[in-house]
Amino acid sequence: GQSSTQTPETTSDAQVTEATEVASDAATAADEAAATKSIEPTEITFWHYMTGNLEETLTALTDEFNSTNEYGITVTLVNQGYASDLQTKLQASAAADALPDLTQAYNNWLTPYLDKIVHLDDFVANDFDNWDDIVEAYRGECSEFGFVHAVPFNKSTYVLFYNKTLFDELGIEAPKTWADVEADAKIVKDAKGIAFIGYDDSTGAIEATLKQNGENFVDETGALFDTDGGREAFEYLSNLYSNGYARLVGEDGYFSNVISNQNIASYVGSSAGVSYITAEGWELGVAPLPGNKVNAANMAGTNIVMFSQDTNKQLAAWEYLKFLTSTESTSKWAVSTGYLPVRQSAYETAEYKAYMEENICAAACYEQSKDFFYSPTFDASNDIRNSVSPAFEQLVLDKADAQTWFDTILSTINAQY
Amino acid sequence: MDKKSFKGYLYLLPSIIIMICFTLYPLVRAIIMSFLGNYSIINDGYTSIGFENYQALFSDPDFGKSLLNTAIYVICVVPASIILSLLFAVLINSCKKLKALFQTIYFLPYVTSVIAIGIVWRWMFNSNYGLINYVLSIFGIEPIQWLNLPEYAMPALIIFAIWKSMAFNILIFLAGLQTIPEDLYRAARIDSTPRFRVFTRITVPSLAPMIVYSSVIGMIGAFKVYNEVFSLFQGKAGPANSAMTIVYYIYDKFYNSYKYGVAAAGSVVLFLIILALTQIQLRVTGGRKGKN
Amino acid sequence: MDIRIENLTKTYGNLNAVDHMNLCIKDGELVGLLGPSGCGKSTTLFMLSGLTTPTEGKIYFGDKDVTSIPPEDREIGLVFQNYALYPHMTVEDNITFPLINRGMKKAQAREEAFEIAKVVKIDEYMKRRPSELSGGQQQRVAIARALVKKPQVLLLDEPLSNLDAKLRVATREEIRRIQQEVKITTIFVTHDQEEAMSISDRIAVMKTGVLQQYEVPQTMYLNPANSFVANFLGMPEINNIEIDVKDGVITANGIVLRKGVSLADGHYKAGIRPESFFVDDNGAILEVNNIRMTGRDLLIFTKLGNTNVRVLVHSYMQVAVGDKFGVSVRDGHILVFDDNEMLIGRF
Amino acid sequence: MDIRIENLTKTYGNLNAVDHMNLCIKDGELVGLLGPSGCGKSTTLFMLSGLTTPTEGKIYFGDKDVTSIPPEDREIGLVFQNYALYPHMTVEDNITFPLINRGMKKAQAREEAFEIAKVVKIDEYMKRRPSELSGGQQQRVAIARALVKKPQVLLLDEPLSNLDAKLRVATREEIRRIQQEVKITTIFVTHDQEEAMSISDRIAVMKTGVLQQYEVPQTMYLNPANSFVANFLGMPEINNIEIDVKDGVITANGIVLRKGVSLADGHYKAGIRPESFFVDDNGAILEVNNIRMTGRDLLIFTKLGNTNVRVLVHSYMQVAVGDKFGVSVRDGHILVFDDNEMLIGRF
Amino acid sequence: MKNNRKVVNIIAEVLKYVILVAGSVFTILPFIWMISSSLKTPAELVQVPPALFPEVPQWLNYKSAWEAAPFARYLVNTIIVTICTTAGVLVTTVLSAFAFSRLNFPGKKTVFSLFLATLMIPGEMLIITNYETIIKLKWIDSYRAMIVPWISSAFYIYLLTRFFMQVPESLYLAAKVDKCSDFKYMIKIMVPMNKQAIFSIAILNIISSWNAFLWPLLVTNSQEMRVLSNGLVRFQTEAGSSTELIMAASCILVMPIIIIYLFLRKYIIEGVTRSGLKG
Ligand SMILES: Nc1ncnc2c1ncn2[C@@H]1O[C@H](COP(=O)(O)OP(=O)(O)OP(=O)(O)O)[C@@H](O)[C@H]1O
Ligand SMILES: Nc1ncnc2c1ncn2[C@@H]1O[C@H](COP(=O)(O)OP(=O)(O)OP(=O)(O)O)[C@@H](O)[C@H]1O
Ligand SMILES: [Mg+2]
Ligand SMILES: [Mg+2]
Repeated sequence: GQSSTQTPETTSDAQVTEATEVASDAATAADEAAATKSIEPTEITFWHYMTGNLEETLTALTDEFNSTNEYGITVTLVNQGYASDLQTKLQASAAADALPDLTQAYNNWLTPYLDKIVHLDDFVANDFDNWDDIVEAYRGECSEFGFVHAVPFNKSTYVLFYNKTLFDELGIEAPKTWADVEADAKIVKDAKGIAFIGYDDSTGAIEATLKQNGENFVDETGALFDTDGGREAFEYLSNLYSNGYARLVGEDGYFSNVISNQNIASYVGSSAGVSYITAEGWELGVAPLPGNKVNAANMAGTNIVMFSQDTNKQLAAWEYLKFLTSTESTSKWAVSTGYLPVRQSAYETAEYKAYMEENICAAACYEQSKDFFYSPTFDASNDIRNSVSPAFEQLVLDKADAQTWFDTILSTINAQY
Repeated sequence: MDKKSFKGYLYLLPSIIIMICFTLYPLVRAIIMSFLGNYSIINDGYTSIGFENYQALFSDPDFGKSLLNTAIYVICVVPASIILSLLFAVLINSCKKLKALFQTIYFLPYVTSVIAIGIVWRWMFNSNYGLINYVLSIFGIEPIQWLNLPEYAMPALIIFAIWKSMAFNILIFLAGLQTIPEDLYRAARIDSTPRFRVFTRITVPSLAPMIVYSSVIGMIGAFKVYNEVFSLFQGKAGPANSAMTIVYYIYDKFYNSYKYGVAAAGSVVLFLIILALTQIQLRVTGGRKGKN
Repeated sequence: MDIRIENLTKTYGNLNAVDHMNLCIKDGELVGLLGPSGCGKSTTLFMLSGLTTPTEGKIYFGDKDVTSIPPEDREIGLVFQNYALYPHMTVEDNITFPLINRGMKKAQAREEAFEIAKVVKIDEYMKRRPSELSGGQQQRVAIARALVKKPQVLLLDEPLSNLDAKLRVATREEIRRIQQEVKITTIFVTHDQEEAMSISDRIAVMKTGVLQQYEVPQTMYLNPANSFVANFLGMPEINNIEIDVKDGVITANGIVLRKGVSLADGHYKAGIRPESFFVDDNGAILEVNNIRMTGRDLLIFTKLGNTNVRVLVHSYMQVAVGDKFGVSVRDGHILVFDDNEMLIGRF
Repeated sequence: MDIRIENLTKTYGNLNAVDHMNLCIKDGELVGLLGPSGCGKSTTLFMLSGLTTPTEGKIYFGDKDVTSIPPEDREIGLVFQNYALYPHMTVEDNITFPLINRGMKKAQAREEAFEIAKVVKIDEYMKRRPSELSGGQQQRVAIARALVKKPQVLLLDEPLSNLDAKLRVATREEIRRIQQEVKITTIFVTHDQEEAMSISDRIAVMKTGVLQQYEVPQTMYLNPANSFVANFLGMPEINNIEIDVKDGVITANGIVLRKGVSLADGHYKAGIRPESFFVDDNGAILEVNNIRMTGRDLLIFTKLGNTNVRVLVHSYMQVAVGDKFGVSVRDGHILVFDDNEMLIGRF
Repeated sequence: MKNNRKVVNIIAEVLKYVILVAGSVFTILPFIWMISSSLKTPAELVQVPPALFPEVPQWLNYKSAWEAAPFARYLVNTIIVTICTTAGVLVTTVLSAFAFSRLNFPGKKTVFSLFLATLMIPGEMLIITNYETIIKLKWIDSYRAMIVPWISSAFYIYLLTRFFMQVPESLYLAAKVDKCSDFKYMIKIMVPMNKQAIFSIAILNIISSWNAFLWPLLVTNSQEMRVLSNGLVRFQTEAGSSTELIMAASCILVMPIIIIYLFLRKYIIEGVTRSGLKG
């Protein structure tokens, strides 16, 4: 909507002011923590949406914390269904002032209630073991609202899954550049008649493509890709689709199903989804995303946000967060779930190295970890995601040319501010 | 009768209390919300009062599209579902021996989990190996990309929705059929009434209250279609949003874009549309309501 | 169309609602079906119409066995005891319904419906729903609906029960007229014997599912097959008395009723209708215990010895309770029954 | 309980189903309500019961204005013309229902239900559902349900229409007995005049919503207020003839019927009941055109001049079509009406 | 000509069963699919073209599904919530439908329209406000929170009102004359005569409250209070799902309902009689 462009600033200004107040409270707590470090026994609730093996691992870690911490802190895990359910419940709880002490959250969930988040800057400054050890992109993402609002938790990235058997058969390698992609795609297309590549997340695909060409997608001021580099990126995408090198997932829902049935040679998807690929009769390969001018890969997954208003609870919750993000915990977490460690140092542990040895996916992720970028969150960012994807699909279906691609995406984005 | 005139409210009391607390109050709040600019449900803050949300709504082409899609959906699904359900209910009811079996079978979709239903229908609509295309191929029709192409998304959704709403209607109609006095059918047989005429002149008029109910409820439900879209297109609104419906739009605005005011305005518009149409519907059908 | 019923039986649980019934009805005849409430009259009609499947037995329309033919193919008209009108249709629609079912044009159907509605005097209510009619008006709609299609067989289940006397007579005359005009074989259930007597070609009397007698009305009245029929027909009811026959003299409680009859000596059951008595100063002298006016007659309650007896006399006779009067029984009006209650003679 | 009806009116659309009716019923009386089909009988009962709200007028039970009192507080028993039995309840439950509603213990209610069921002879069907009963049996259940609670006011809408003659008489006698025993003020709608005559204390005759006459039965029969009542009562119907009076001589089509009456000369309408004739060789000589047997009587169709006339004679009279016979009219049995059809004298 | 009719009748009869059977196949396909999927391996699930039945039934799926969450506890909660909600719904629905169909009171039409109007707003709009209400009432994490908001439904009230209006007026009148209070009439006449409709409402409500997902999730926080449907999400993540386990859990979820349905159906239908009323 055009009409709503004027006003949001006023609200966010107000939010920022309030947030600052909360921040000063938190600062006191953190100061105290540094000074005295006395925490009363307390109970902390942590809302999450982890299931199955993920939940088991989280529970194990939490049990460990509960039994080993010296303050008598008990963390209670509460599963809140799917991610979207957790999002809804957080939103409702924010409205009802019933937020939990800790929760998993994506940045884009938080915009309506930023002012309820505890600022962690002082905790990080005073009571954290080497914040710089946290993967850089994660740090950036956790402080993108102008303060440290979260610590990273279950992180993953987009990688290229490919049919190694097919690649070997055709004598091609996992593509490293756009040019490789185009070349390989032609070979596959000619030989097998199937598409070469697909993207589970189409908006993410545009963003990554732009980044790989050294351009940016959007920020709170509007689209940023009205440049030659930007046009090039769309040319690349347009070519992929109009030549039949790339395809939409369509009725299959996930590309994991498509590749499982060997109907596509490779696709770009979240590293967390590797377990849903059924490689029967062929071998799965995983590679970093191909780049162009630079390499760039989207990252995904949530962070942990704190809402406790009580100083003691904040301290207690921080103890837990420190525990979860410790090198040891994060590598343990990563090894048993397939998510990525949040600390650089975790990649160096023997445990994780051993894991990477046998897990090609983890290895590929590690290889591109320096190239991670995150999508900025601002008022219109959700709308942009939601409107670009259908536009993307329409463009593919229309076999649109590069110019149309560029114009359509640009106007779709601009309509959201 | 005067002294008892308020007794009716005593009977309604439990319902009224619940309704006020859990439907009317939030409803009123939603209506108010729709007039507040940049309303935030979190802290009840807003920046202006007026029709801003409505302007935003009507200038959004997506909303227009969702209105159109919903209208198409309602027009196709409601009558088709009622006619088919009526047919099946009557057929089931006329079976002597297998009645219970059929009754149970036709009810099963209603208890089956939505996820399962979505998956099965996606399979049925599959362009390569789906049952529907297979059947069409028997008649020499080329495979249709039901779920991949925008132009087939609405038809696929409509077919799915008709099927899905039938169990409920059949249940209601079967219950209704039990209340028709056997004598009417006896008289009709004596009058040598052909089967179809028995259906149109005896069964349908006798079921009129249930048919009106089903069409009103069906229409309300159809206007609020969301789950069907969600489960058929795996959480999306069809290829390139081609099956975007009003509630899908509202939901998206509310839970994903945090545009509470716009979502509320959408709900109010939806509410008014349904209200107007049900009133017309009740007027039209109510005219020929005969008492016993 | 002739109707032949053979061994017709309908069993509900262990009750024989109709019990091995045999009956032949000639083409175009009107048969009155009489019997106490619950004796199986409606059940018989329902089986004839095909709505109820017989437990046993056969039904022939003409030469054709229709036992397993569904009602819609039997070409019958049926007036239900409870009318069974279509509540959602107007009177007109109710009546035209069977016609339109046979493919008649709407306009013509409407005309015919109007004709028949005039016959049963409901033509002013054509646009009303049954619920807006009085009981008798509803019943007339039901009659109109059955008559309008001029069926081959007409089955009427107490079609006049809710009509007043005048309308009743007028309507039954009309039914009779149409029936004779179109030669519709008709079965007419009624609880009103006078009605049955006056329009039936023959009367069938049933008792707990069993056909008792099938006869021309007057014969049945004068010559009942058994004590049940004698008792059932006639109002006020027949007087049941015990008689002794000795040397050709019939006495009841010692009072001589008839002399010179040729009947074996013994003790018998007998029936004398109230109107079979006539005032006769030479007859037995009885005392008036009670009097009841029944329209044009006086019913005198009295005692024959110690048996209560009702005597019917014309209402212009001046009597008062306590008066004595002499009566005799008309010739041939003492009905004598055997131990099985079968008629053995009229004296 | 006395019942007083004042100006009672019910209007449906522009039809006055009941039209400014005034009526007083004494405590414990049984009133027969008669009238042609659709004249407003059921409507009257419905208003008395409180189920229909009058458009105008008042109803008093005793001294109390009950016009706006709901039916459940009126202490009435009502037999509906269409029975209105509860289809999902057994006969027993149907009958005990009103008792249990008044807080009676189940066991006792059952006992009382059984008593009353025996009276109307449905005690063997106590466990059946209404749909498993014959029409007459259903009707008897309805009667039992109304009687069992021994109401203050009993309203019966054609309660016996589906019963055979014997049961009808027996049942009406029972109703009469209970009514008199408990002193229930009763209104009894029937289309059977003989029934009305024989058990009513008084009879009310209605026509298109208007009360015509309210009288003791015999008086009404002999002394009808107007031509409508005269025509309505009596079966076979009264003969309507035109008479001329000249110098105290009544002639019909030139045939002298009576001499020496004190009535102004002129042309009048008159009524003579078929049974008011008696065979009299000195009377007018008429020719038998047709004969119909109606149970115990013979109805002779003949002509008085060119007016069709029915004459009722005892069935033992031997006549055949074409025979001639002489008749006179009994004294006081020529009913003469004025131009407004009101009775002006009996001669 | 009559013979023709007989032939037509036979053809109609055959056609009827053909249609019914075809419809049945079509109708239970998802159900069968659900069962068969629950017994498949992950590979069989995505196999092309899909097989209707698994080669070797994977009964272990059920075990895995059952063990993935404290389903026993969930089951108890689900039963409690379903029974209470359904009982509540039946009570309020019968009362309200009776008031709307048989009683006269000022404003009846308006109130009825208002009830109907509540159906016209998408429930998604109401959830957050209702959640706030529950928090304010301090009902969070209790059975009350899951039950009370759902014990009245305009949807069913409207339905039952329709059915109640079908009962001949003359029975109401007869009952009034029999000194039957309105309440008693409702219990003794209306309810038994509309058993079938009430049964339908019960079963519809049982299903919806049995399957309720989002609301119970919102208003509860502890495992002890969660319901069966909440357990179903345990097999799905953002990146994909274990369809076979979801299907197994779905089967576990719906089986009790089907049993209840069959049981209630038999019990209730047996009591239903057609009304043998005059006129
Ligand atoms: N609901 C109604 N709407 C319109 N007219 C009605 C309604 N109910 C009855 N009437 C009319 O009112 C008149 C009186 O009806 P009522 O039922 O009182 O007659 P009745 O004397 O009982 O007749 P019957 O002997 O045939 O039962 C009839 O002409 C009938 O058509
Ligand atoms: N569906 C049924 N189930 C059990 N018994 C029944 C059923 N229908 C009728 N009966 C019984 O069969 C007998 C005959 O019933 P039917 O209706 O033929 O009597 P009817 O002669 O028409 O009596 P009425 O003059 O009272 O209408 C009755 O005793 C009745 O109770
Ligand atoms: Mg009968
Ligand atoms: Mg009446």
